[in-house]
Amino acid sequence: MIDQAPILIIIIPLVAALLLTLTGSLGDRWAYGLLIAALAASLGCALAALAAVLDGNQAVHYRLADWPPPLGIELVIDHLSGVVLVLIAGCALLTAIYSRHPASQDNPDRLNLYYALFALLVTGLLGMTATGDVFNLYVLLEISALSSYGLLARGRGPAYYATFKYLIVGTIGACFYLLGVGYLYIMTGTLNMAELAEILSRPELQESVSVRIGFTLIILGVWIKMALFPLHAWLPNAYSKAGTTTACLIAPLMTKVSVYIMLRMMFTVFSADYIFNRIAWSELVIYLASTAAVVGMLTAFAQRDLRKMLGYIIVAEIGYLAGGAWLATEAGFTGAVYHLLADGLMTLCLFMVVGAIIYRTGLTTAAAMRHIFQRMPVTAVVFLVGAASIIGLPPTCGFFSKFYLIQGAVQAGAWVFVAALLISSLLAALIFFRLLEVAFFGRFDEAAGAAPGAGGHGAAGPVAVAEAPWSMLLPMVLTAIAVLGLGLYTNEVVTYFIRWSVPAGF
Amino acid sequence: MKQLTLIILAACALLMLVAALDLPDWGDPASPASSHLSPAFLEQGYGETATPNIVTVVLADYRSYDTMFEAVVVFAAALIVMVLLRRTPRTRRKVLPQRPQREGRDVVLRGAAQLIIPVMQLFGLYVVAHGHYSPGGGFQGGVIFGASFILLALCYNLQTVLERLREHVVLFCCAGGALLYAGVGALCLALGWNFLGYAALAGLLGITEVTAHSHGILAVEVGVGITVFAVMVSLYYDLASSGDLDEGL
Amino acid sequence: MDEIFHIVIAKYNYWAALVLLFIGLYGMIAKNNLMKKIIGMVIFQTAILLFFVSIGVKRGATVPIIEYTADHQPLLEAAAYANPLPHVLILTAIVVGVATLGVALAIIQKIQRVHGTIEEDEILAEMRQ
Amino acid sequence: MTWDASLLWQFDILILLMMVICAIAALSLKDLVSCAVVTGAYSFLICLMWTEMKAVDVAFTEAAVGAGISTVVMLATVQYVKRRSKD
Repeated sequence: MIDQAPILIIIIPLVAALLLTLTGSLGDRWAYGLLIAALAASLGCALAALAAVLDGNQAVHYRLADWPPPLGIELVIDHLSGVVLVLIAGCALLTAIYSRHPASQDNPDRLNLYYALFALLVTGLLGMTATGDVFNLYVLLEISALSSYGLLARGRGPAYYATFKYLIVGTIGACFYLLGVGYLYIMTGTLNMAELAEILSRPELQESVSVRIGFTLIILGVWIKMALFPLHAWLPNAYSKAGTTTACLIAPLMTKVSVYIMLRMMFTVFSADYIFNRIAWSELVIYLASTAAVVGMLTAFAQRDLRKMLGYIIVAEIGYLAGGAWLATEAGFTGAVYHLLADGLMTLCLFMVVGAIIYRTGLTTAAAMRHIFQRMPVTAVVFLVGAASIIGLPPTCGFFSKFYLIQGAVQAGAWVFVAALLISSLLAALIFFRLLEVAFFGRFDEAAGAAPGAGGHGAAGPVAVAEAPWSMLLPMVLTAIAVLGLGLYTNEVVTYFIRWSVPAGF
Repeated sequence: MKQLTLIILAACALLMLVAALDLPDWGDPASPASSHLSPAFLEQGYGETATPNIVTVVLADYRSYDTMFEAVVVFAAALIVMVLLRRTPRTRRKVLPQRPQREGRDVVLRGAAQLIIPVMQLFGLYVVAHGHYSPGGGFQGGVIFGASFILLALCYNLQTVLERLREHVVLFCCAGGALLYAGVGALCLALGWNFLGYAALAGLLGITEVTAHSHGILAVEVGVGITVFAVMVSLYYDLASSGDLDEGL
Repeated sequence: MDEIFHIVIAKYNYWAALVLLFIGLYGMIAKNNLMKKIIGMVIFQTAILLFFVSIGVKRGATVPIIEYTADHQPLLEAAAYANPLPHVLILTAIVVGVATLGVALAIIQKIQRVHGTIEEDEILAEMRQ
Repeated sequence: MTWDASLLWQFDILILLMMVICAIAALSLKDLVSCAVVTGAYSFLICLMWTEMKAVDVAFTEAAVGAGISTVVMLATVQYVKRRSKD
């Protein structure tokens, strides 16, 4: 059974989505239980697959329909995709546990259909990560994109226009990717990633204009999907209006998986040599990434809406990831992959905290932070951990990823990127200290004026404890522990997982 | 702004048009796309699955994993449209707008529909079942079968169709078809083969592996057909009535 | 002259696909009406599909359904049939396209319900208020 | 280099030109119902093109989906919005 684990990771959430649609009459409790059971099983299979990878220290291949690749489709789980699979399944499971109260608050009816979309999104993300076939990746990309449109449009307020924008931009991105795949297929005649890599390394294709166009289209498509700096405008608007659970699921995972696809395309399908010596865009991308890091944080600084703030922080983090991947040094690549994991966890952490605050106070602005330490002490501590990680303070994983990224940038001589990293860390510190100020003293412009939130707490006087329900606290605390744990075991993570996935040619 | 977009896009277009000169000639049998993988499909496909339509073979056997997600994509679309538009009693418009009643106005249309719809449905089923030997398959057949219901709704009204095909039945078919597909795959997995490895069915049905592939293709095509038929009807229900299921186009 | 003629014959299909692609992209980006954007999206997607199917064409080949020779043996010659793989990919992509179209139209209906218009500038003006 | 007469390039170019015209018309007409119908015509032309390219399965699907269902759902949506577009 263990050798069937790769496919079970993907199929279990899929079947759960279909069953959730069919069993609407069994009630919300059943839907919640089924979703959690399916995601836990999927996480178990992901861990089993990762263990199998670690066991043999080589990639696990799974032939679908028993056809040998490249005729059939295969799943490839190596160190990189194994870790990302565990990250996705883990984050999804935590969000599913978290969703007990907020999801039923946001979806008064037909909760089972909401959960079905939830499971479909997770299926798409897991499938994209595990697949070894470029066209299959497109199909799964569209599944996750479609279900994310559905989930985002279920938000509160006028989310429909933002979702429509996201749909248009997302379709352009996916279609660029598809066209790029077409260019690669026309030049090579195959769709399997491993075989593509082999054929593309032939000298005549290294010089080919069409291959270069194919690469450009694929990377552009992925950049649109991952909201790299000039193409980022859709992200904060779409995320800020989403329902709480939707934001917790989509914000940490969608962009990270897109970054993973970028890494896959760059280093598995193409090679480090092709990208850094023939394409030679590194300079440009580093500048874009640096701008993203600074502009993202600056714009986040200007926001009052908590989730919009987090949305722009994601834009900045994407800058770190893209920059790290294009530094062309081993430390940069390590930093990018490590930051992918770290950022997934810390974004999840912060979105969960904000979701819990919104759940309790009903406010989405910075004013909701007022008296957070008195009212929701556990949530506040989790918030501190997440914030420390985004700023990059030592015991958390955010510090180590920045450490690797800066090390890589120094090795590559990309001083712009070093400066951008430092400046954006400083800005992040300012953002979060300002929120802490609101929490303790309640200034941050007029925010305090609107502060007396739900629950009848005035701005003055004793504040009662109104902690989030345990189903929200448990995943929050677990995420915070994961953020700290990933930081404490940095060395092990890098030695056992990331070092193995560093591509040849650095 | 529009001018700027136009200029940028035109420049990109020009660049790519010129770059297209580098592509292999159109229709060249020696191009990599035609000489690398496709001969294997064309030469082995028939022998391994006993199915002459190679497109069906590749769709439902070699790349059956893709096709499963194709069914899931349409299922997701129907689900999303339903989640977005469908108004529950709580959110329904209080007063339904008056729509022109079409009673007794289109005798010719209804007469023609009565003649065409049974033929269409039969043809849809034929296309699903005959996908092994002729163009067609689950997807096309499903669309035609679903279109017959849409035609009924266009010529009569939405209520007529809803009486024959209730909304929860449609939703059940949407998920059921995809579940049938995944179920065939899981059955193969349970029998000790890989997911969707139809050869597993040979032992179960007492047939050769080649025939098992052919039967497996039929089973998943039926699954796709059910899903697609239901999704098309569901999309029409929700989009044409804007989620009220009172009256369509 | 003959040279140019041959180049045109060998590439016109790709060119047409790329021209349609950019027409669709222009519609998606520059049009103000959301319905028009969706129509642009349809054109954009089908142009890519046209490009893909163009890859599968082979001179002198027929539809990829195995034919039988006079003595009822299947004719298993790759050169006789068009490349089936792009057809399969496109079948899947058409389905993805119609799924996206359905979702986009549903969102448009929702926008119409909430904002009362589907003109982009009017929606933005309303949201700014 | 030779080209095969069976590819019927004159016919192809005619269809492709009509497709480009349909695409431009679908984007520039003011009446959204006409736009939807012209998009249907565009789908039908591309379906013709695919038949010509020996992709019968694809053409079959496009005829059923692009020219059939897509047009119907687009028309279904147009009835709920203002029929005249500003551009």
